[in-house]
Amino acid sequence: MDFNDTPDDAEYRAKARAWLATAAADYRDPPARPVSRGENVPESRKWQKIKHAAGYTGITWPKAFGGQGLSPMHSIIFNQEQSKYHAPTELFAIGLGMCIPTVFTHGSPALIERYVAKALEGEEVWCQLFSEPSAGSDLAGIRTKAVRDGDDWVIDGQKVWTTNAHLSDFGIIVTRTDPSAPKHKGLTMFIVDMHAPGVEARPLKQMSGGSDFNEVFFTGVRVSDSHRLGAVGDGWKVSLTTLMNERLAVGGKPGHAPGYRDLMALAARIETDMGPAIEARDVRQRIAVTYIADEGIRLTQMRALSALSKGEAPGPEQSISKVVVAKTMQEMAAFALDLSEASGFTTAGGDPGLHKLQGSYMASAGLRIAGGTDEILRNIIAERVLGLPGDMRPDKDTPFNEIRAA
Amino acid sequence: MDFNDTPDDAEYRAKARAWLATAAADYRDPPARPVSRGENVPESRKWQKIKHAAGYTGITWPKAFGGQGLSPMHSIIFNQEQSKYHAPTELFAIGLGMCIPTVFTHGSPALIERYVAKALEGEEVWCQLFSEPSAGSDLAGIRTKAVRDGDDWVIDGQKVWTTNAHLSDFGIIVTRTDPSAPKHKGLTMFIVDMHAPGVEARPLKQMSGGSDFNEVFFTGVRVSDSHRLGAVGDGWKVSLTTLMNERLAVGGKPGHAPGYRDLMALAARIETDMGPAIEARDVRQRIAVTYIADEGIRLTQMRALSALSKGEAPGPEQSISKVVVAKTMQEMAAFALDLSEASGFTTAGGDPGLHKLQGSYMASAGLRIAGGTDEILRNIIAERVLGLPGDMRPDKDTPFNEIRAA
Amino acid sequence: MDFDFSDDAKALREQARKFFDERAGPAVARASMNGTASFDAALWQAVVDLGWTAARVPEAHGGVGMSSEAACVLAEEAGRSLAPIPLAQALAATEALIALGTPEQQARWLPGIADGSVVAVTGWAEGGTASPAKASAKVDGGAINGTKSPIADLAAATMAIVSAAGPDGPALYIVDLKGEGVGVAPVDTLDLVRRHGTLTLSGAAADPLGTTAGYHDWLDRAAILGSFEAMGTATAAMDMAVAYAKERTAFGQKIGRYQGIKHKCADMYIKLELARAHALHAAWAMEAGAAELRQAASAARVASLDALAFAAEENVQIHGGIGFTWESDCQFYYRRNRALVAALGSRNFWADRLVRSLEQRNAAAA
Amino acid sequence: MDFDFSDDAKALREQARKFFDERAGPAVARASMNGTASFDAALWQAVVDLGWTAARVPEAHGGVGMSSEAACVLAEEAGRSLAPIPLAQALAATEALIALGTPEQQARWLPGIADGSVVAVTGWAEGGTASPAKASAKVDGGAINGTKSPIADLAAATMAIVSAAGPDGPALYIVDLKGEGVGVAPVDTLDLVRRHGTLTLSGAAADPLGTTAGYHDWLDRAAILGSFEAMGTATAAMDMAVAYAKERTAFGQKIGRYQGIKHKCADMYIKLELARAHALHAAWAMEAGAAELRQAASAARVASLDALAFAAEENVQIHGGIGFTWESDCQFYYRRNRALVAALGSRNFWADRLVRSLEQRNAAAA
Repeated sequence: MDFNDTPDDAEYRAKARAWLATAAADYRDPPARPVSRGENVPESRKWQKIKHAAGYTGITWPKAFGGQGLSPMHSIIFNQEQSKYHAPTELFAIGLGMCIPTVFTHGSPALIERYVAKALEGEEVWCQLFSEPSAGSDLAGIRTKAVRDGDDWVIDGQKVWTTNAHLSDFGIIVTRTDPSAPKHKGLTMFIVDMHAPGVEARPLKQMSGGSDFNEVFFTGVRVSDSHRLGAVGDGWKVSLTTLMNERLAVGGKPGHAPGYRDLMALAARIETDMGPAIEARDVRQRIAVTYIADEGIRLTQMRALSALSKGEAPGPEQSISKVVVAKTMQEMAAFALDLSEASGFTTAGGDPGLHKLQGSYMASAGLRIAGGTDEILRNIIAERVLGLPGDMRPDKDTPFNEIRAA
Repeated sequence: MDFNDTPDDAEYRAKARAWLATAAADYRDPPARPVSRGENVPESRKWQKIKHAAGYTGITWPKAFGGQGLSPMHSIIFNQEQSKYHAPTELFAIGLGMCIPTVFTHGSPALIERYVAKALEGEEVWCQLFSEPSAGSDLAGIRTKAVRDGDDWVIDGQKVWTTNAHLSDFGIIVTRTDPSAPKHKGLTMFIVDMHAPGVEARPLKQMSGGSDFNEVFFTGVRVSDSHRLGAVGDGWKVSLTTLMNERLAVGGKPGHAPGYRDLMALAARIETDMGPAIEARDVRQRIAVTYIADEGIRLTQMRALSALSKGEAPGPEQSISKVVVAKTMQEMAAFALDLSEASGFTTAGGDPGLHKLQGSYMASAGLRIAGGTDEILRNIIAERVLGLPGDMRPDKDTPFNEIRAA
Repeated sequence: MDFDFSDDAKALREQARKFFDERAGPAVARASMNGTASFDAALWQAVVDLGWTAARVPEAHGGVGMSSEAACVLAEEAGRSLAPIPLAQALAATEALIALGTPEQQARWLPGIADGSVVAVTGWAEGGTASPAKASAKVDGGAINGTKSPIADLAAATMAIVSAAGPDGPALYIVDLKGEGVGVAPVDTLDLVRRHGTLTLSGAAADPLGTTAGYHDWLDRAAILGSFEAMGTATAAMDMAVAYAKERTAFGQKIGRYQGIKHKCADMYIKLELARAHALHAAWAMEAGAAELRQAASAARVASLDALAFAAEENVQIHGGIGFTWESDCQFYYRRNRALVAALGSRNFWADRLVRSLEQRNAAAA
Repeated sequence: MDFDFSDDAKALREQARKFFDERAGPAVARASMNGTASFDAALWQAVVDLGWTAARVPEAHGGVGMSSEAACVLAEEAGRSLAPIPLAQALAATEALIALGTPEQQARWLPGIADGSVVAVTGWAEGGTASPAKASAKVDGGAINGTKSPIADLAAATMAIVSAAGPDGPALYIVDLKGEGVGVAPVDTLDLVRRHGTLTLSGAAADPLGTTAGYHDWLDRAAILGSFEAMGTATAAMDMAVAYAKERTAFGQKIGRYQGIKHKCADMYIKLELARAHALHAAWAMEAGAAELRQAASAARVASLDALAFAAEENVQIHGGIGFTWESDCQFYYRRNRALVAALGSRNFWADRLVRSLEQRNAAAA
């Protein structure tokens, strides 16, 4: 065992590090004040162009599509090095991570020609329009419909949980084109112009108070058939390309989320009726349990990197990541707030460590749902990793328009 | 609120108490040495006869069947008073609690005439032959078959988890009489003579080392059609009578099982590296959690008694009892054994409190299964109390002989 | 045996449930959250008019003179409905005055509580991490100095019963909030519906209400009322989750058909019924003045906090994405969970108190 | 980066798994339980012949000189197969001699361990409730007095490495069990397959093996081997549960289709993979002599005990009634769970040790 880079990886890392030292020099310090996503667009574009010129975009993409044709390990190494700076990278993450790979896997040559390079260069921002109010865990239950009209399709419906919809130029959207087919079979995917008439993005406020997502309403939005991705009725299969990429992206602990160190620091400051909190057995056990989850997931990711670094596929153990991270966050935060008595409840005042934990208590309730609920992820582990049978699916072969409404 | 008896109840209790003071005087002390179930048969018979003569048997049964025609509260009061002595009552519990009520509810006048009084007087011992190796949680999956042959039926198959089978004179048995009917519909119940040729009861050893149950094998056992309980094909409905009585019986904490007091006593004796175990926060929290479960179930039973005492039906909250008791026992025992380090593992030596907890760790694994698994009981609570829909049941209407074998 | 509320208390519970079903609930909580008022004054006036603040007040002081069971059922229904009114506070303050007040103190304050002219709150916390076993506020020559925070519903209150360091430990003191040396300011908390405040006392007049033993006795009584409130809130969260599980379809089935969801709902019910058994026991101990009061109150508090946390957290989970939106009512229960923990000291404080009372019982029996 | 076992270690793991699949497993464990021998001597001889007791022994002492990864994979496979042989004990003793032994001590004992003529065991417990941080056995002028119990596989052992009170705290001592002043007696435990014994030392010759710091270092190494063993046992319990869930039908479906069962299996896997990540990390720290050794070993131990307890308990539950019978193999995992807790100190001891090492790291960084 060896935690060091292979010689090849080390060389790539050294090169990237050297390049970033100059190119990302302006991003060495965090921004002086929080910057909204909207404000960040020009800066994000600028940084994407700089990286593109230097060959640090589309690292794993085929060269034919403007990529670098390198391995996932190279991409991870670059991201590790880039993350030491405060460069704005979020705006393009979904477009380049999920949407454009779907475009170049399933799109016509004309679509690839038109869209891929512009996205890679940071000219155009993309979003992913999949979830709907009645199609969450059961994504194939979507109702947004697209009806053929001459050379066009007309889209009506509503999408939800769409990141960056209000900042996007284009989106990939899954629609129902044949309501008389079984639910997985009547779907078709398109590229939609987010500036087209009839598209309206509204911010969606979360329980925690933030608005990281949008609802997007489609009313008579026309899309040319030339903007179809994959065959009519193949939308489910096409969307799996996108989701496979999402599952890789979602999972690790959110960068800003508190962990066992925060609990240790908090417990070290608290004096209970029975002495310092950090000395209490239940507190120490909670720290240990949290460490085991936090560090266990980090180490599990190292196992994946190790496989990638050897040119192998990561093992199925990656699938445990999000379900562990989300519930651990919620449990640790609840424990910390309990331990903090009154100060764990008031949000005014001066303990940033505690406010981070309060934020985590609110956010973790969402993290247990986003990108696959605890229950769906357990199903996936049991079925795909352990080979247990799937749930009963009475609606699998029923025409969608005969399935009783929710 | 008032924890005292109503005047009526108090009068009945006083009468029972006075009678027991004389009649049960021999049972004031526990037996000098442990008595096996088999050895106990004559003594059990004797005590049953004494009670019968005094009108303390069949307390809730209709007078027409030799009962006293009193309320469940009277029965509970008598049992509470009786339990202050060490009289042998176990042998007749299943027969009088479950089997005979099924006989007088569904049996012919001739069967009632033949069997009810003899059971009540302690002449004959009964057992209940329901579970099978492939019919546990899913009781309707039984395979023991009964085939009509002239005036008789011929029974072949295997039953399991039968209490007292080797001591019983008769049993009530559910059999499959029509394999071409859906699984709940092809069942029929009979009274079977446990001394008949072809009946063999073998003790079934449990993981914990004890043998509280039997396996019973039936090979060409003949039963007269006159010993049928209910109509042919009505065995499922008939068995519900018996099970309803079982659900009432199973549930509370086993009398001998350790509880929060045992954990407190143990923790008071243990000195950890960080001081007395009883002072540690995690130990105190575990005591509190165990108290809440133990006492919560006891108080929940008081709520039921209170309802009975007012002539009302107990509320649905009774359904939480077994699932709470069994898991609490396992968790507390595991915690106590961990706390005891090496001494929690060795079974030799002189700490009876610890041995009781070791026994509880082993037994609780069975208690989580017997009389309905944790999972089945949660289903029952969710479906019958909260009104959630039942699991998908693809086999419900399929002929039993077309259901794919397990 | 009659281990259940009296018919009077049950009738009051029915009346309260019916009233709050009509007049309170999540929509009213949301309106209160979105508004600027510190509570729903119209709703409060209606509650006063119904005589609920008078329920426990002895007839001699203008009240109805009901047993403490009345306070329990009102607390439960207020908790169920999320009613944005200072009822839970009024009940806790009333209990303190009845149990610990001199005839003069009772005569001064109880008639006002009964007729609504006095809005009473209670407060022990001092903003930090100390448990209810501690108080730093100091009383010297009848004048109190210190900061009590957060106090629920403080903004509208006219009197407060607060803890301060007495000669033998924390004890309760009555402060007339219209007097001198009293500062009241809002304080933000995780609960956006129930508004809290910080009470700054700079030499305000403090009228002692009982001893340290009395303070601890009041803590037990307040914990019992708090348990009923928490059970009410937990029941509402469970009902919301169960209703959604019956209505929402995924993969061709109502989600309530999946054991992953179904067993969660069963666990909510199990925790709630355990809490209910202890709360009923505690209600009996409070009314009967039984020796088990501390033990029963502590168990009820721990069990009800467990039931509420689980129901509030898993209600969001069962709702999925929609449950995490601002527009969903799930957040009210999730946030109120934190408020009810903070209201009287955390689970750990009460678990320890429970075990201590069991130890004392054992020692007394030995 | 290469966060995985070496090809050598992987090859050994494959070999061991294949061998134990053929020669060990629940049926062999059952035969051992039903027999009177203290372990399966033929199986043990085969293991010695395969060179596994020699794997870690340096070539100079007649061994193969493999890295500590070899000991990890052997411990895991022994745990998976329930093999009734003193392999885990031999591995722990070998690790102590390699890490702490003088050249003389190594030369005296390692060749015999390698060729099977020495059967070595380790033991710290003294039958009570103390953790591995304590030892009451006393050494005076090279003679040891005290009782060590339970010691796994003691009956067949020819040497024991035991803890006793040294000048700075507990330290390890080598005792030749064929010498004077040594009493060996069987002791019953919850594990009916792995036999344990009580070692009574009355002035037996005790050869000191390292210091108190060395003892704690060995505890970490033994805990790492124990974590691999526990993971192996937990994996076997999980595999058994998953196989049954795929095969057993109730209510017309394989029970593995019900989320109540399915999610339990997923949770077994989740706990096991968390344990595996920490165990791999600890294996690296052991081989690399990294500063993270204590932290990694403690985390691996706590995580693997959690994974084993859950898998062993819920394996019975998933099997239902049949799983609770004597004839079912479920009992082996349920009972072994208790043996592996007792082997090296409970979850709480190691959780505390983990946090202490994190605190020390923080203090060093500050």
